[in-house]
Amino acid sequence: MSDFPWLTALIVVPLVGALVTAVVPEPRRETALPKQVALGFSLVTAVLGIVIATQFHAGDGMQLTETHTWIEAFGVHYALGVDGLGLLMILLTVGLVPVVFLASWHEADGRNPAAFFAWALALQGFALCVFAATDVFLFYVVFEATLIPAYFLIGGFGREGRGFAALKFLMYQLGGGLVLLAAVIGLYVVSADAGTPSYLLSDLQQLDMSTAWERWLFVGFMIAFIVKAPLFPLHTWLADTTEKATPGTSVLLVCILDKIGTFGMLRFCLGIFPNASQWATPVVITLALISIVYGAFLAIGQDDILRLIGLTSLSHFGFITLGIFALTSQGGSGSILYMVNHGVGTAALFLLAGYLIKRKGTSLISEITGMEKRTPVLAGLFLVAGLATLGLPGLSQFVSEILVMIAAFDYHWWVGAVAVTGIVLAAVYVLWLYQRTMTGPSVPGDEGILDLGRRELVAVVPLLAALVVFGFFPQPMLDAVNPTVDSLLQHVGVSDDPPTVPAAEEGAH
Amino acid sequence: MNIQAYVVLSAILFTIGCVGVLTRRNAIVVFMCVELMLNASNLALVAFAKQHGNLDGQIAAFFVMVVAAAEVVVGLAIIMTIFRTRRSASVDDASLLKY
Amino acid sequence: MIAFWILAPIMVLAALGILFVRKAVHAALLLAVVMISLAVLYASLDAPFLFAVQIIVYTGAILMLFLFVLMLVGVDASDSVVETIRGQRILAIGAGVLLGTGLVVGLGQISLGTAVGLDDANAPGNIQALADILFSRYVFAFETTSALLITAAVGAMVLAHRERLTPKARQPELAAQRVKDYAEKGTHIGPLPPPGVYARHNAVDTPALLPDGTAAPTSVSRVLIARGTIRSAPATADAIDEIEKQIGWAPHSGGSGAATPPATTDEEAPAAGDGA
Amino acid sequence: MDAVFTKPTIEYADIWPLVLVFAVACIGVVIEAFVPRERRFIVQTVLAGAGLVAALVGTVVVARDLTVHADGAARGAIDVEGTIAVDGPAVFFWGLILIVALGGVLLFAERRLEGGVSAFAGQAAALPGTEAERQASKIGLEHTEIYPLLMFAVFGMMLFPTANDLLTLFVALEVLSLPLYLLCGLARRRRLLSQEAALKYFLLGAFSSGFFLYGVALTYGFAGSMQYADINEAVRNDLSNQSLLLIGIGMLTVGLLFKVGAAPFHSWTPDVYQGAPTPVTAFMAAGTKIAAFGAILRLFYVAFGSERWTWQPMLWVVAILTMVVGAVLAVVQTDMKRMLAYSSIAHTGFLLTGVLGVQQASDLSDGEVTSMQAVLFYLTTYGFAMLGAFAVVTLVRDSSGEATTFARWQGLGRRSPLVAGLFAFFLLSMAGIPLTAGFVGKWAVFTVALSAGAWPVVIAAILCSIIAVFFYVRVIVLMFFVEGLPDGEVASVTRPSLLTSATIAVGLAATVVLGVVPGPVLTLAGHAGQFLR
Repeated sequence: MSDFPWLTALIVVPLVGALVTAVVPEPRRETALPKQVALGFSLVTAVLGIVIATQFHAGDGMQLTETHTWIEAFGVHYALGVDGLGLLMILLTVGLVPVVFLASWHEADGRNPAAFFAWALALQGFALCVFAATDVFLFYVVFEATLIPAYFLIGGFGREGRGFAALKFLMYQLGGGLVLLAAVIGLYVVSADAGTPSYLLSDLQQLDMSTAWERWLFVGFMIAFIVKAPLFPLHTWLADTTEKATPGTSVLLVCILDKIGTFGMLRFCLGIFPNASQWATPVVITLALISIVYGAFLAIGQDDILRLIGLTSLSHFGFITLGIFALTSQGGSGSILYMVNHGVGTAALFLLAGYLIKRKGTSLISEITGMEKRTPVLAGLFLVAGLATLGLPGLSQFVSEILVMIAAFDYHWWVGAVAVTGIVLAAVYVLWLYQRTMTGPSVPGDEGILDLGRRELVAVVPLLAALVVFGFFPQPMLDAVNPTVDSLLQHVGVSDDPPTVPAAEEGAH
Repeated sequence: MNIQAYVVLSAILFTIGCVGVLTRRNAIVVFMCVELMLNASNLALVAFAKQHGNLDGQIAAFFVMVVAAAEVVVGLAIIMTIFRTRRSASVDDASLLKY
Repeated sequence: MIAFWILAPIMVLAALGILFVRKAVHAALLLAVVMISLAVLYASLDAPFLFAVQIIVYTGAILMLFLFVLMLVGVDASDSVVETIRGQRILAIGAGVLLGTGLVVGLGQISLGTAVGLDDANAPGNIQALADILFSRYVFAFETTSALLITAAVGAMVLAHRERLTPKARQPELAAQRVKDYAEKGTHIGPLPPPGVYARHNAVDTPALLPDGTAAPTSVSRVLIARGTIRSAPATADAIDEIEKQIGWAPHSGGSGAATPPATTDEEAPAAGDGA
Repeated sequence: MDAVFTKPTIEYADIWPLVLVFAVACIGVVIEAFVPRERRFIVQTVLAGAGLVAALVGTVVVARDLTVHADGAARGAIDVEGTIAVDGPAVFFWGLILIVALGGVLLFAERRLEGGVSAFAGQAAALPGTEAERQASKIGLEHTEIYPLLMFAVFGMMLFPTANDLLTLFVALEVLSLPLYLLCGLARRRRLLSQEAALKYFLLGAFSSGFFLYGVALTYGFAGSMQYADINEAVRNDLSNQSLLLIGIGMLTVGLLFKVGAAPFHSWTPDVYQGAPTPVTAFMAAGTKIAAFGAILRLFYVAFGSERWTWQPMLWVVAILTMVVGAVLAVVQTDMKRMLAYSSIAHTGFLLTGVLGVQQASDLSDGEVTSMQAVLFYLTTYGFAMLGAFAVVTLVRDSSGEATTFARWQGLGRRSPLVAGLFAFFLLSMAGIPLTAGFVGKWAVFTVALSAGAWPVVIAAILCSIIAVFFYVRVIVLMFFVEGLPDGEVASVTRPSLLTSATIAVGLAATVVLGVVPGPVLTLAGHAGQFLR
């Protein structure tokens, strides 16, 4: 069993699913058939993900590895493998896609639904490959390849003005991607200078490069990941995209695709350029702090629900990056956990907001009020998801937020202090949003609005359940993640002893 | 025998041809200026042949004449087609393709 | 070297002339001057074969082709001095001067040393030596030029040769057609009226007058109308005073009737042009 | 002294594909004279196609038989008294040009799109808009001379990267150019535009060959020989008269850069690409560039290899300028063919980036990509993508023929998802999105440039790629996300015959395969090795 290429299967199944969904013959295009096919494939993928999780042994480093030479001239391999970080991301991906499918069942009706589901499956396939890739070139290829399905999802489905939003999204992403390309090429040159060129992560980690090279390449990688994640100042595509795209697409983008950015920081920036990572810590942490506060303020000022949720993510990604570049084990584990929890929590928020918008026909907060009365279930779930987002104890986000905060205070007290304001602001935007939309007198004209249907409930309940479960039992995730973080930090050269290390770092001065 | 003088003369002729191509508007005159450039090159080739004492340059000049003959036929055929269509041989009148 | 110092200024002046003359045909003639001078220079550079080829092929064939085309296009064809791209001419001259200075300075400072001379290479005779190289080392390039010549021939055929798609109408068919036209459309069956009789120096450009005093447009050649060189009979009448003065007659007093012509061929000309 | 004429040795075993193409072209001319008109089309197409296939097979055979030289870096032989070098890269170029030419023949022979006639003028000598022209098209006249002309151009293209002395190079340049000048002027629709394109191409082409020739003269003056090997020798040893050499190199470069359409010698490209019949554009865009880059590589690597430090900075500037001009001007285009033309200019810049990445073999580590390999691979991907993209352009038509303005492409994705999808795919490949051939090509040329220390060029290239992505994506937006105008005002897709479909299919397959598994072709390009000196 262990020789079976599980990871390849995991990647291939959704891609095949995308093809099958796309070629459903014309007369049955508009029926539910393509959707059912797509959902079936996404469930199979989820099962595969669970199988992989059962085979995973925490602490054994890279597992289920597959390595084949792909392009010999470039030293490129088709190399896959999972560690704790990769596993969590994979599980997040396989879990969210069926949920999105269910929630978006009628989202694309009348606009070629088969295409929506096919592109989403393709996106999933590429994203899974990104999380499993252990070859930088392979990573780069699928990293860029995800943009095409994402572009068509944004541009093809959603609200007026989506074409421009899609273009903006793509230009930002490709711009970042091309900077990354330069860095990847530079990596090849360095690797070739040192002997035989190779792109395997394991080879690159051994690479001995000059400080100047390392820093330049680090900057190249980091810019791409900052665009992806997004962090201030390269975040401006985010709000436009989430506003114009369908909520389902936004979930795929913000909860899965953007994680590639922070995933990449952990895996590649820290993994290949340890010294440069330490060198850049002050700048990156500053950017993260700005993102946290700025994102929160922007969110408070929004009048569009989807824009608001999109901008909260800016703040959250600031937290994640802060955790990563604090370079402590709490920070690392916390941020990985944060990635998962943010994925689940924000997905729930997006989908619930989508339901709300569908019912009201508008996404403007100022035009929605008093929904509690008409749709109590929707309002209740929205509150839970919102509370998770602001980090209420007992819900999953709390655990990760605490870990990141510890790391931040360890790094320097003022970093922690600034980060705390982010949490306070989060409470403001979440609760104020709830207050404005849900409470208050119900408006005439809302009489016909029904509460959540069965399909809609089935889609979001697992997410909320996960929020609660992970809030109380984060241990399994921590177990999976800790060894990965430890080995990474060891590689970076921060022999981890949380209370003392940060003080010894140069960033503290 | 000062070969350099010949080379400088060829450079002057070449430059004049070049300026002619850029400034004249009549397609036929422009083409004549191109021929002037080719002739200037020929002069340089023949002069250098004498300098180096081998006949490669002269052969090259001969080839240039053959090539020029073929080119003139094609070029004038194209110019004639344009002229018959538009009754004008000015380069500027042919301006449907201006950006 | 004497030939060089005599010919070089002539060549440069002739070449410069190409830049400045307005008429294309003058440019062609100036180019001929340059080419023939070149031929002489070739002779002075120990290239007798090229001397002949330059005169026969370049001056004789290529330049004549230019002249043929100029004849077809119209010898009067001259350049407009209107600039379509503002400053292009200045820019071009500037670039040219820059290029020229660069070339002359660059090539002026090289030191070539004493020329080896072609006495050895030309020992078996210039033509024999050239043939030797041409048919040994450059034989493939030589064969390849045949591709050029074939291309040129095919290209000229494609662009210039028009095949007759319908059989050529002969005298009987033409006659039958005229009668048919007369029957169906009432087209005048006979020959066109001859031009007017107010002959002064070229009667064919003066239209005949119809009984009512108007000009008969069909009486002058279409070509002349198109060129706009026709003379209107009433206009000629206008000039009668002038003429009479010249030949010493008293001025004619009653010219006002002729001064208001019923119609002029100038007005008819466009209509005739359209009809054609 | 009586010189004894020695018969030249011509290695027909090596150059027979070249001779074959030439022979087929000549036979084509003879067919024009003797075969009845109604049968000419079929005879000419079959002859041209078969000739190209045979030459392709011959190229493979020749490639397998190349002698390996002692150091193993180069294979092949210098034939025909030193004027033709049949080595690894040369046969690679041959193969590539022949494949592109096959695609060209297929597109030339497409007769379904115009309702039973080809895309070329029925009678080129008939004036546009006259009775004669209408008559010619009514009885379905067509010029079958285009096939011999195409074959002559192919012959020139094959000879161009193979030429091993300046004289042969010059003749080859003219052989490949003259037929193309003619072909450009033969469009069936929009003939004024087409004739004008021919005139512009011709005048500027002749102008540039003037420069080229003066460069030949000066280089000859410097080295005293036309042979690359002798020039290299002279460049290495002779330190006097540097200015002669430099001016010579500069002039030669101008001529060659004109052929590849590099800035500032690019101004003909958009006009000619737009005005020429689209099948010709497709063939020319791919073929000329491949051949000219072959010649540039050989000239610079073999003849001027030792002068690397003087010409490399020049190419730096040209490469950057070309990329910027191509990318920036493409953004403001509103015509599909012009946009593709500017994109091809930008590609020229990327290719030049690869060219200037040349290094000594000793500077490279084991298995590192060489400049030659990168450029060869890029040319392969570029050729297929261009062929495919222009083939798709021929399909989108309205009542007046091909509809190339952007406005007419609006909403094409909804009406003909397959064709729009294909076009989008070719554009994505040109933009260099991963999993397409264009990406691997770009990767390769950037890598060699960076290895050679040309990081400013690489950074400029990356910035230009970002701009380039914008205009490609804009077309995709136009096709898929813009609501189409009413039916009468937009173009629709005409169903092509098997010929065009096959070309597009091959282009697509190559673009996909080279994007996903570029290994074999990269290895093949690497196997081609270095030029034989």
